Order: sequence, then structure tokens, then C-alpha cells
Amino acid sequence: MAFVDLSFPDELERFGVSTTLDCFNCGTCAAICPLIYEHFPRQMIRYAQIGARDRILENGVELWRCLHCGLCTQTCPREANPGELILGLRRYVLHHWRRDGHVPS
Amino acid sequence: MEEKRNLASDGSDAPRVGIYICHCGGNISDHVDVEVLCEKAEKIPGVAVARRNMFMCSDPGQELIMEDIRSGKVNRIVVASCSPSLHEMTFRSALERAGANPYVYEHANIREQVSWVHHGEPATEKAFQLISAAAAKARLLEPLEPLRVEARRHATVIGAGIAGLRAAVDLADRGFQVALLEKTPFAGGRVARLDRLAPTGEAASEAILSLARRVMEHPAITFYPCAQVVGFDGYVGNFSLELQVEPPAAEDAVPPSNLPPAGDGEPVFVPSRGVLLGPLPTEKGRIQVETGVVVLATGFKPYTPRKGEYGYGELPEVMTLPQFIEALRDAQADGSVLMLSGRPIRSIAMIHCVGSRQIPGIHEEDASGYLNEYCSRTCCSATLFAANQVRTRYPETRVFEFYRDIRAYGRGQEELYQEAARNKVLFLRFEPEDPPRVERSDGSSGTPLVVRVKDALTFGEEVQVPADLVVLAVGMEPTGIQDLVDLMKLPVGADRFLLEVHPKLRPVELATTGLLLAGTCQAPMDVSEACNAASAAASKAASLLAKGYVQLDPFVAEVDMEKCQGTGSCVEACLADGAIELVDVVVNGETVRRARVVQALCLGCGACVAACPSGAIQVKGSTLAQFEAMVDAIASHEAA
Amino acid sequence: MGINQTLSYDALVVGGGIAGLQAALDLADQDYSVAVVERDASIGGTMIRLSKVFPTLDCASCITTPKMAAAAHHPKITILTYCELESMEKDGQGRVRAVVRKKPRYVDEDKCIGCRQCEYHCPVYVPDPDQGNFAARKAICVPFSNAVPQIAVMDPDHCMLCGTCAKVCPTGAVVYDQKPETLIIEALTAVVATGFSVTPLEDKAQYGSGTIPNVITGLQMERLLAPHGPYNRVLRPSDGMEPDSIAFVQCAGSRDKSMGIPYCSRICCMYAIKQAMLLSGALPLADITIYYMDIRAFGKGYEQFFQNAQAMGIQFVKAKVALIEPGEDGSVTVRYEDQMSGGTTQVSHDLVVLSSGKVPGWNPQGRCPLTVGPDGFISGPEPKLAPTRTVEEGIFAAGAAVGLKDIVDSIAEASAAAMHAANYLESRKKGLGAVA
Amino acid sequence: MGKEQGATKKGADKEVMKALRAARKETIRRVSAQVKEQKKIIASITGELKKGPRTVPEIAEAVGLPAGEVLWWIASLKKYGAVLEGEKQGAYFTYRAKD
Amino acid sequence: MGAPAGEGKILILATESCAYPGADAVGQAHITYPANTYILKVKAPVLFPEEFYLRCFDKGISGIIVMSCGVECPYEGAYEALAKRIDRVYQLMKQRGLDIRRLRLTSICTVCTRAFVNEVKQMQEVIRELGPPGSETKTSEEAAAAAESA
Amino acid sequence: MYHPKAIVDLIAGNVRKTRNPFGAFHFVMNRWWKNLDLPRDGSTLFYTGLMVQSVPFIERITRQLEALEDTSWAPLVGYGSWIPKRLVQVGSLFMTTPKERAPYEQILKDMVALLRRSGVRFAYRPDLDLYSGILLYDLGDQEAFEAHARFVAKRLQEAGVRTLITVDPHTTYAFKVLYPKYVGAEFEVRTYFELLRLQGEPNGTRVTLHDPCFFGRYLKLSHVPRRVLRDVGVAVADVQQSGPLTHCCGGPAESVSPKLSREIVERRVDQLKQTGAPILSMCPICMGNLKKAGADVQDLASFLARRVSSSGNGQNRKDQT
Repeated sequence: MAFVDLSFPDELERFGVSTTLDCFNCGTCAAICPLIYEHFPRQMIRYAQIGARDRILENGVELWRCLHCGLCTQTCPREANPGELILGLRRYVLHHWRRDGHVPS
Repeated sequence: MEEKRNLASDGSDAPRVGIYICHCGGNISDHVDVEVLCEKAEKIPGVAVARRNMFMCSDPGQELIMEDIRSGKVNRIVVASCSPSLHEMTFRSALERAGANPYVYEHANIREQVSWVHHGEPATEKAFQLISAAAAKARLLEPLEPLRVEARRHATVIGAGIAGLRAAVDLADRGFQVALLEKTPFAGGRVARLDRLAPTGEAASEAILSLARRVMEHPAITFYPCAQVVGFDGYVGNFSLELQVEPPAAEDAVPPSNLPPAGDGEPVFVPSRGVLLGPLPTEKGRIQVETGVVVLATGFKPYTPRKGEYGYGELPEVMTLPQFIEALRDAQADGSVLMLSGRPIRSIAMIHCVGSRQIPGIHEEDASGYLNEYCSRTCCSATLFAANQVRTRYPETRVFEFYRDIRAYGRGQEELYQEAARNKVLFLRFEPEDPPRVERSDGSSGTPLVVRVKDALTFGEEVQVPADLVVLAVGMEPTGIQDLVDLMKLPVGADRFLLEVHPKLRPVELATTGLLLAGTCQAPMDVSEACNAASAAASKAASLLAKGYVQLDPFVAEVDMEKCQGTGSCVEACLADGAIELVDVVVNGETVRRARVVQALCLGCGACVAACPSGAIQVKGSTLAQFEAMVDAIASHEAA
Repeated sequence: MGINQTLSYDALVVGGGIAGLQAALDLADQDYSVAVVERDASIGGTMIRLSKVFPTLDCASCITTPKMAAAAHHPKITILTYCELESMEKDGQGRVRAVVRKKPRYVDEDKCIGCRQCEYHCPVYVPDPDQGNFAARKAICVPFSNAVPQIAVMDPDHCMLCGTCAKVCPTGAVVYDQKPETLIIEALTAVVATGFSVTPLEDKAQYGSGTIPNVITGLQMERLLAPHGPYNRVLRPSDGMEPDSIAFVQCAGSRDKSMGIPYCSRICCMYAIKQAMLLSGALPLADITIYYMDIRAFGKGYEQFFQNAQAMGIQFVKAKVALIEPGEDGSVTVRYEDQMSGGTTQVSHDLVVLSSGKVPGWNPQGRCPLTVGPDGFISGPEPKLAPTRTVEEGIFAAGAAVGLKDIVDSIAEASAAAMHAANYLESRKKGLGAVA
Repeated sequence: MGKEQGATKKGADKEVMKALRAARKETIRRVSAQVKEQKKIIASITGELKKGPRTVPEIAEAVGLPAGEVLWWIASLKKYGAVLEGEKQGAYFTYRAKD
Repeated sequence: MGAPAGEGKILILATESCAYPGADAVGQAHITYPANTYILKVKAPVLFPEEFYLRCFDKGISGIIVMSCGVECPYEGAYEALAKRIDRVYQLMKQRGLDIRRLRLTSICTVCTRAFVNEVKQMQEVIRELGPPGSETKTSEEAAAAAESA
Repeated sequence: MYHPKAIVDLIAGNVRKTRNPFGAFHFVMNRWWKNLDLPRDGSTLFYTGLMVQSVPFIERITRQLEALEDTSWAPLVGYGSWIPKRLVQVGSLFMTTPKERAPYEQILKDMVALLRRSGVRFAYRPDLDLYSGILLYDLGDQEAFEAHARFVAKRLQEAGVRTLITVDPHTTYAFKVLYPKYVGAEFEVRTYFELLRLQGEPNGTRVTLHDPCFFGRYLKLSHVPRRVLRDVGVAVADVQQSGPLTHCCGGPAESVSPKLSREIVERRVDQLKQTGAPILSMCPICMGNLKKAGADVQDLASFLARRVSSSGNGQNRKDQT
């Protein structure tokens, strides 16, 4: 994996997310998520924390699995707002797709 | 009261042994058939009664014993329970409360040496034989009177770090004369090298100064800088220490202008060194200190990483947390990027558990073959605190923390951890077998170093962190006090820290009565905990000395004048100087030489006992006859 | 209600748990007279209700009962049990003046000999909180087997005044119409050692709010493991099955803003490891799992203890349990993220122990002019150099009352408080001497 | 303590009890009902145990109470000596009535 | 894990400040060892005269381990005196035809749990081999030679 | 799973073109009010945001998508955004039948009845009853959401609307939280059940409430319907995952993965069925989805309406406004 890039959490603030690094990776969000889908959403949050832009864009489609049900945000022990983080990442990814003229395949 | 002083203290009365067997809430009774034991014990010759209780040490348990004593049913007591180190004193005091002599008591250890190590039939059988042996000894026990020795209202504190200062101030306030000894010219110890204290953020210098001021002002405290203990002797209440004082070594030399004037001047704080409290010795000398108790506050030293451990000693950009704290303290406070030695530090990697929580087979032993398997307790919060300081003072300096577990256990510490997250510190978690690797960068990172780690939080993927600086959160090790350990015969634990008698029953006491522990010489602690330990040690010292005398166990040698032939072999054998001497006595109008014991000096070792050709000397409370009786009891039954 | 009695001592200790007893003993050993005021019917605090203690695995009773007995028998210590501190403040002369409400036991303390005849004959069975409510005690009883003092206490809410206890009492100690009394305690100094309490299961919606059978608290597990426990062995409370698979859920309320308290409760990692070790001794075939975020084995000998637990085969799973649900046949399902593989995982256990959050046992607000920190524990002006000092000169605090602490740290701190209290006493006595 | 209250002379007692019973009427009614119910449960459980050693689920089945409640009673009755623990059957211990 | 019947008994003289707490530490660690071991707490084993050991064997004790504090003994010089005494006991044992492996002087510290268990196990093997005291088949000379070569 | 960009573009396009996510004619979707004689004037509007009315459309679309999922046709959905506006609307004409629409329309009618019974005064303006745009927000198309929200807010503000009585959680959340935050439009927003003042005697009836995520969590309103039910003498048997811990019905996943949506709703229905009591929903999307998984679900409003009408008249309280 490339270098950790903490400018990414800063960049996410433009997409309405300021709690990226508040998360201490306890995994409550992943476990409570009704999707019961591997490490979602913590995986995305961790990628955002370490600034793995490429991973987020590669797996961008996954972000739309989120139901925006808010259970992760409700139960997050750190009040890191994982639900809003996922929404912010959606905005970030959509912004990129649109800017790059991304065509779904 | 008068009817209480009955039977047991009356030696002429035939021994009637009471046996009291503890279940220890299953600790014993799960492995030893206590009911059978009780039945059999009652049949031992000389035994008047055998009883059992879930917890003999509890009030109802003790009451059983006391009731039997009061009613005259028994006059010798055997309790079969846990190790005597735990509760021998408990039961002796119960005897005393019931009006009996506390020394007509014998303990059988059927927990640590039976139920916890043997099981089934053999365990019960061994327990029975130990009880038989104890009963055999008990039949031969005689009432003894404790020795009472004058105690000096004086305490000595070794080490003038934060714990030593605290203990000295507390003891002086309590009305004792205090000698405060310090190896270096400075008071303050390791705390003097800190900047601010986690998690609350007060200045370390202020903390030291506030105690140092009181030390300086206090007429009861004598501060001995540059002093080492070279001689140690005596017993509680009457220790004597010999100090060697030497002028400070060249590297510790302090310009006289820096020194506070003698008497009531202000103490002077020298950053990274400590506080000067007065004049330093200018020539070599020896000082004798007579004291009642000794508080050990010898502190810790930070772990020094091996050469090459996380690049330490090989890569100049790698330093320890204590070094970093000093560097950070001295760094320019302005600017958005931390500058160290003229170099901008944009990215700091902090690695936890360096020299702590080491695991055999994974970590390398040090030169003397030791591993620090313990947690150093303070490094997590110190690291988090430093990270927060960096992030708030230098917003463009990034901090990464590589950890195994974040141990922000104390008050305000979890909050530090949260604050670090808020401050955008990135945490990476590693497994001990896959520690971070600190490497020279190939240039792609834009930093001199790169730290690679298999990050458990990123599903075990390898993550690379660019680093301008690597800070190693090194653990604590006890300071090198082997000289004191040898001199004072101090017990040391497997972790090389000084070992208390029992962490809960006697947490600040050493096995030798009158030697007390304060602070990080016992285990890693933060400033609050060290101060608490120091005050606790002071409290124990006060309990010992407040009455002006100390009671000692009467287990000393005693000469049977009838048998003594005055050969003097005992005097030769005696291991304590002058504890036994030959004196002229008149027997049947004839002046003869006979041995005499100086009780306060007698150690009770019994070297004289074996040496006496006529069997005229015994150690009270452990006579040869008693041992013979115990061996008889053990040998008389078939092994299970 | 009038004032029944005014008592004077050198020092007052509020709370008869391990910290309070240690402080009292340290003061009394220096020849000061001490009163210990305890809210419960017995001294001993939380510790006397524990099974064994880490990291030595000594039985808790073996450490606590001697201190209880020593305090109870100490000529300089007066123990006042079943007494609630109503208020405590300094009077005009700088003396500590405490108003204490002595709750009626409905038993004459001087007459009761602790024979427990009343208890054996009482027909009313009442859930026993000292046994985690897993078994009954009677409406009149001696609180527990190693209680100090061994004096019965009656629960008037569960008494039908049938008169049986009075009939069987050999000393005529039952007093049905006993009234509360108010005592004034004057002292030159005071040590507050009011300990902690555990947040109830009801507070944890994610973990079933206390409605899931076989989800219990750590303190309840202590009772199951204790020698005088309700079952004398570890059984599942829903049906008495010997559990085969037991899980510990760490940070069940602590370090969790969504479930209660943001701070770390400090003791839970170690007591869970201890309980796990005891369980693996009691039930050698059982699977034992500890779900944790960070193992905080920070004290002397603790890391080694943790390593030993791992070597014994206790499973440590780095995960925060997100949800606990009832499973089939009394089992309990926990859901967590397996971080190294697999992701969301559900596992069934027979018994689940929650390391619930811990909160202060007493709030000084309105009763005593002490300050508390944002966490609710008593705070003082010198947290580093004199953690036991409070904002009120001459009143000290120790143990969990000043922030959660394990037993070792509580005992050391209690001694430290005693030292400071003694020094304050000395300065006061000097001052008083000068005045007189 | 309790100097004036400790008037446990038999004569005074009756009056005191009468007054107390009046004052605590509601509690007495509630607890009496409870005790009646408790006695029934104890009788049914001990009755079942008299037939032979039983596990908690077996007792629960026989007396029609939730197993958790039965265990509570078994633990309580064991504490006060009316019930003894017996052999283990599978994952459950059996209990028997004290003769 | 007790010794089978007739295997003999091992007497352990353990010093109060080191070896006895060491034996307690074995207990605290719940490490099992043979149950035919009887630990007597002594301040310093230097107390026992030579005949004490011989009498123990006479009484039927099969093996004795003196567990001292070693040179770290709180009684300065006691260990040296003890070592000399044990040497003298060896001489007397040889004279009486007792295998000197039945008596062992060792030092055990407060945390020497493994060393403690090893000592016990070794002595267990010795007495298992030798049987009860006095039943040595070898002559005293042979025993002495065997001991020296070992 | 469909590519989200395709879906977002399709929905954003529909909203841009037709002001609703399905590209349906407004008059086709919104005709429930026709015979109700609702007042048109006033600053307090009964406001559906078209969510309830959308459910039959969603159900129809989902059925089609579900058939397509995991087939090679799936990517073609993306081309939906290229279909001309008119064509989309004409298509929608035939998408739902009156029979499909009726139960949902009845819910709105019941709400109106309940509000009237509680003495609440309000107006209804079909022309102003616009879709909130929340789906765009949820899907991450912030730009499109804000553009649409600005349009809606402007229309309402121009009409002098001050108070909205909302009926579903999504619209409520949009106007209560998102509009002030993103387009600076502040309205007083009340959910209809917050205004209900009903009474009834207990008769042993128990129900189980399925809290929608937005009511239970984001808006913390779950205690209100429970209060209303208690007022009419109905006991609520809650499952563990209720209130702030409620479990998603799976509805929001429909547009991206109907299959996933179905998995989730089946789990939820299993939870709800544990109490054995009839299940009530407060959100049209939830209801549609729970029904799909075979649950017998009624809307809270319909249940309440039946409950009060069967328990007699004359319980109207005084006007609330």
C-alpha cells in the first residue's frame, strides 16, 4: 500500500466530514450494520483515515450499499459519526466520477 | 479482664491443643477433605478440639478460636490455612484478644503447600501430617514476651525524586527528623526532565519546586546531596547508615552562582537536571546516620533501546520519548511546523511498548539475559500527551502512533486518547511478532525515514508511514541499585523491581521490618501514583515510630545456665557481632564463665544452637526439641 | 427527628470498604481515634463480595476479613454500620461536623449475637443483592456469612410482622418499632472513601437492557465464583446448566459515549481475565472468550497475568461487541467485527458477562462542599502531588471515590490519605494547643 | 442505642405490635400474599424432589414454572438446608430434598 | 499427584526469607509436585547440628533438602557455616552407610519456582532408587565412591 | 448490484426534469386529496412530500429491477438517464393501478381524519406538495439535492408557508434538518402524530412498532407514537431493536440492490414477529418493504383511525393551533 496520506481526511472536510480520525476502529459499526457485509463500513473509514484514495475509488461502488439507517452512528462509542462519513465519501466519490467522466461498466 | 489471663499463659498447665482448619472458601476444601481432616486431627494426642470454618481468618472464624481459649478448652493453638506469611499475625492477635499469649501458636500451611499443589487423597494425607507436626510443636510451645526496643523518631529517605521528596515532607510534617539522601547533586529525579505532566498538564518543574521548597524550609529535614549509602546495620527503630559523600563529578558540576544560599533561600531549578537545595559537598567524607526507618525511593531509569532497535543508535532521526520531551520543551514555540536542530519535522512516528511487554521468543534479551515482560504503565499516556502537545502547537506536524494496546487506564487518560484522535493523530496497531520496521527512505516518501507496519486496523495490510522523526516510547527499568540490594538484602522480584511483602496486605513494606518502598523502585508508576505510594510509606513509617518504641518478635537465643559449660563455642559461631558473650557468673559460690545473649542484637539464626556442645542454647519459638517433635510426627505416619 | 447523640473523634472515615478500612487502620495505628461510617449493614465494601483478586489470586475474603476484623477490634476505631452520611462540613472552628442517619436495623445491636435463628425461622424469602439476586435471603438476616458486625438486619418492606423472629431470638434483640437515629460526629479531619458502583444492565440497550437471560454483570460473576456463592458453582441462571462457553464483553458501558460513560473503568480488563482464569479452573472444558478493545494490564504483575491467561487457552478477541441478542435455548448471541478475517461475526455463548461501566458510589453534591470532576468523581487541587487532598482543607479522599482504582492502588491511596489526614491532625492539634 | 424503644417487655409488646400492624397494613397484606405464593412454590418444588433427584429443567417442567425461577428457589432452599445437590446429569446437576 | 505408598518422605528445611516463600510461590502458580514432601520453615538451617540430620534418617525420612537463601542469606556467614556443616554430615552419613545423595543443600529464592520443583523431582528419583534409609545395598565405601563420581 | 452512478444520474435526472425521482407526472402520483374538501389557505400545510404516494411506483420498479439484477442487463439501467423526459412520464402512467395505489392513499386520508379529530387546523396545497429531494441527498448527489431543495424551499416560502405537518420520516428529516443546514430554509416542522390528541380505554390490545430509522434515531421521536398509542389504550410490545436502536427495513437498499434489500427486510420481519403482536409502521417505505417480506403490517395512522372510530365519538379536543 502506498504511503499514508493524512491530507485526505483534511480534504474530506470539504465534503462535510470532520470526524474521520475520531474513529478508534472498534468495529461496532461493521458489526451493527444491517448489511452484515464483511468489514463495511469500517473498512471504508479506515481507508479514509490512512488516506488510501485509490482504495476508496476502486471500491467506491460499495459505498452505495449503505442504507443510511444511522445505526452505526447511533452506537458509535466515540461519536465519530460513521454514517455521515460514508455519506461524505459518497459525495467525494461521485464528485470524482463526474469530474473524470466515469462511465459505469 | 482478669479471668482472661488464664490458662494459656500459665506454662504449668498441661498443653491442650486446639486445631482450626480453614476451608479458605474452597481453596483448601476443594482439594483436601477437610471433614476427614478434622475428625482425624481431633484424635492426635494432646489435641483437645479440632474445628473447621469456611474462612478461619474471618471474624466468626477467629471467634471460634477465641471462644475456645476463653472457655479454657484449649491453651495451644494450631491454625491450618494459607501460608503463615499472610495470616500468622492475624491469629496471633486473636490469641492476644482472647487473653492468651500470642506465641502459643503454630501455623500449618495447607494451602500454598498442599491444596494448591497436590490433589486428592495424598493432599488430605499431607495436610494431616503437617497438622500433626504443628500440633506436636504446639505441645512444646511456651508463652513468650515480645522484645521492646526504643525507636528513634527519625526516618531516612533514599532518593530525592518526586517520591522521596513527598515521603520526606510527609514524615517531617508528622514530626520526625528526616535524612533525605540523594546520589546526585539535584533533587527531582526523573520528573525534572519532564516538561508538563500528563494528563493534567501542570509544569513538572513546579511540581518538584513546590515539594523542594518545603524540604528546604523544613527544619526537620536534612538533605544530603551527592551521598551514597555504603554501610547498613541494625533493625527497625535503630538502623544505622553510613554515607559516603563526594563532591559532584565534573559533568554534574554546578557553577556556585547557581547555588541557592544556605539556610532559607529559594531552591533553584536547573532544567533537565533538577533542583539545587543548598551547598554541595566540596570534599569526600563519611557521615553516620542513625535512623528508625528507611524509605527506599530510588526510582527508575528509562529503558535504553538496543543499538538498531527500531533504528535507535543507527539512524539519527530516531530518539526516545524522554529525549523527545526534552527536545520539544526546548523547541521554538512559534511556527506551524516543529523544528528540531534546524530541521522541519512534518511527520513523527511514535512507537509504543519499546522495552516493555517483551515476550520470550519474540524480543531479544538484554546483555544480562533479561526481558522486560511487564507493562511500564506510564508510556501510553505520556505518548498521547506528547502527541497532543505537538498537534496543538505545530498544526502542520503530523503524528502517527504505533501501538499494541492503548493503556489509557487512569483518570483523564482516555480523554487524552480521544483528544489525540480529535487532534488527527493516526493510530496504527501492530502485533508483537510483527513490529513496525523503521527504515531509511528511498526518497519516495519525501522524508528521511519510512516506518512500515502490518496494520491490524487495516486488516493486516502493510502500511507505510513517512517520518521525519521516530520517537520510541521506552519503558521503565529500576535504577541500578545492586549495591543497596546487596547491602540491605533487599528482595527483588522477577521484574528486577523491589518486591513488597504482599501487594494488598503490605503493599509498601519490604520483608525486613522498617524498610519501606516509595515510588518507581517498586514498579512503574506515574507521578500521582508515586506520590501516593510515598505518602503511604510515610504513613507506615509513622505507625512504626509514633509510639517511640518498636515491638520485636521474641525469637532470640536463650541460654540454659544449668547446662552451659562456658566453652565459648557459641560466641565463635555467632553471626551477629556481640549478640552473645561470655560473662562471669557465680554458681554455687563459684565464679564461672557462662554465655549470655544480648537480645536486641540477636538475629535468632541459631548458629549458636548447633555449635553448643551441651545443647544449652535454644532459639525461642524454634527449639530443636520442637523440630524433633515435628519430624517425629511427619515420620510416624505411612506416606500416603 | 432530634439529634440522638454527638460523638467526637480525631478522624472520621466515610465508607467502610477496603480503602476506608485501610485509612482507618493507618490512623488508628498512629494512635488517633477514628470513626468509620458505613452505609451498608456490614463493612467490607465491594471487595468482600469478590471471589479472588488479581494478580495473586488470593481469595478476596482472605485479604479483606482480617482488615475488617482488625478494624472492628481496634481499640481506637469505632465502626458505625448501616449509617448514611447526610451532610458533612466544617464548622466555625474548622472542625469537621457530620450528620449521620443511623438507619433502623429493627434489631438491638448490643443484644444480637449473630446466631441467625431469626433468619432461619423467617418465612419470607427476598432476593439477595449480595448474591447478585441469584438466590434469596430472608426478610431478617445477617447480611452475609463473613459480615462484620455479625448483627441481623430486618427489611421492613418485606416484613409481615408475624413475630416469628422475636419469638425465636434467644436474646430478645428484635425491636419492631426501632426508629432511625441521628448522630452528630465531630472530628478534626475526615477521609472520604465512598467507592464506586456499577451501572445497571438496564442502561445498555445494545446488550438487551437486562432482559436477556444469561447476560450478567461482572459483579454477579464474582458471586458465582465466590466460595459462598448462590449456587456454590458456576451455573447459567436461566436454567442451572453448567455453561460450556462463556464470554466476557469488555467496555460494556465504559469508553462508550453511546452506552454511558466515556472514560475507562480501569479495573474491568483485569477482573475479566481473573474471572476467566478462575472459570477455566472451575470448568476446565469450557471455552472462554474475552472480547476487548485494548487489554489494560498496566499494574505490577498484570501483564504476566494476562500472558498466563493466554497460555491457559483463554481466547482474546480484539473486537467491541456491538449487539447481544437472545439465542436458541437460553444461549446468548454476540455480534462483533472480526477484524483480521471474516468481518461481521455472530457467536453463541451459554453465558455472557458484561464488564459494565463503573460510576462514583456517592455524590457529595448537596451534602458536602467537595468538588467533582467531569467524570463525577471527587476532584482536588493537587492531583499529582497529593491526589487525596480535596478542595476542603482537612477533608481527604481515597480509593475509587477519587477515580476508579484497583485494590492495590486503593490501599496505597488510603494509606496516603491517612498520612495527610494525620499531618493535618497534627497541625490542628498544635494550633488548638496554641489557642488553649 | 434504642434505650426507650428497646421496651421489649411482653406487655408493652402487644400494644406496639398492634399499632405497627395498623400502620403497615398495606405491606403486611402484600407480603402475606407473597409468602402464601412462596409456600406453594416451595411445596411444589420439594414435593417434586421427594420423588427423586431432579434437574432444574425437569422440576420446571413438572411444576410449571420458568427454569430460572426454579433455580432461584433451589439455590435459596439449598442455602437454608432444605435441598441438597446431587449427581450431575449431562450439563445439569440434580437436586434432592433433605430427608 | 502423590507418591505411591512406601516411597518415603522428603523433608525440606526451608528458610523463612527465601525458600519458604519460594515454595509458596510454587503454590501460587499451582504447579504440582509430589506430595511426600514436608516443608519446615526455619530462620536459618545453620541451627541444626549434625546429629539432627542423622536422627531424621533414623526416624525414617528418606531424603532431606536444605533450601537456604544461598549467599544472599540475611545472616552473614550463615551459609558458609551451613555448607561446612553439611559437609560434616556427609562424612557421618558415609560412615553410617547412608547414600549422601539423600541430603542436599541448595539455594532457592522467593521466585525460584522451577528450581524448587526440580529439586523435589530429583530427590524423588534419588529416594525411589535408594529405598528407605539404611536399606542401601552398597557398602558405605561404594556409596561414597558413587557419590563422588556423580 | 447496479452501478450507483447510473442510479444517481437516473434519479437526479428525473428530479431535475419532473421534480420527482420516478419521473412521474405530478397529477398521476398525487390524487388522494380529490374528494376530501381540504382547505387551501393557511400558513400551516399538510405536507406529504409525495413519499406515501411513491410506494406503489417503487414497488413496481423494484419488481422490474429485481428481475434484472445479477443478469447481464443490469448495466443497461444506466441508460435510463438518457430516456427523454416525456417518454419517462408516459411510461409512468401505466406503472401503477388504482388498486395498487388505494391502500396508500387511504393512509393519508386516515391521517387527515386523525388530525381533524385532534382539532388540528391545516391547509393542503397539492401544487405545493413537492418531493423533498432526500433520495438525492442519501445517494450522495449533494449538488442535485441542493438545487432541488432550493427550488422547493423557494416555492414554499413564496407561498408564505411557515409550518409543515409532515407524514413520513424522510420528508420530516429533510425539512427539519437538511433544508436549514444546506439551503438555509427554516420551517416549523411537525410530524402529524406529534399533534394527535386522542383518547381510548385499554382493552388488552398489543401492537409492535417498527420504528423507521429517521424517526427512531435521527429525529428521536419514537416516544411520541408510543405516547399516542398509550392515550388510546394500546400497549406496545417492543423488540430489542427498537427506538434509537431500530433496525432498518431494507427499503433504502432497493434502488441499488433489491436482493440485499430483501435479505435485510426478512431479518427485520423475523425480529418483529417475535412479539406475536400486530406490526405497525410509520413510514410508507418501511410498510411497503415489510409487506414484501410477508409481514402483516398496517400503518400507524390507519390503525389509530380504526381504533378511535370504533371506540366511539365525542372525544375531540379543543383546537391545538
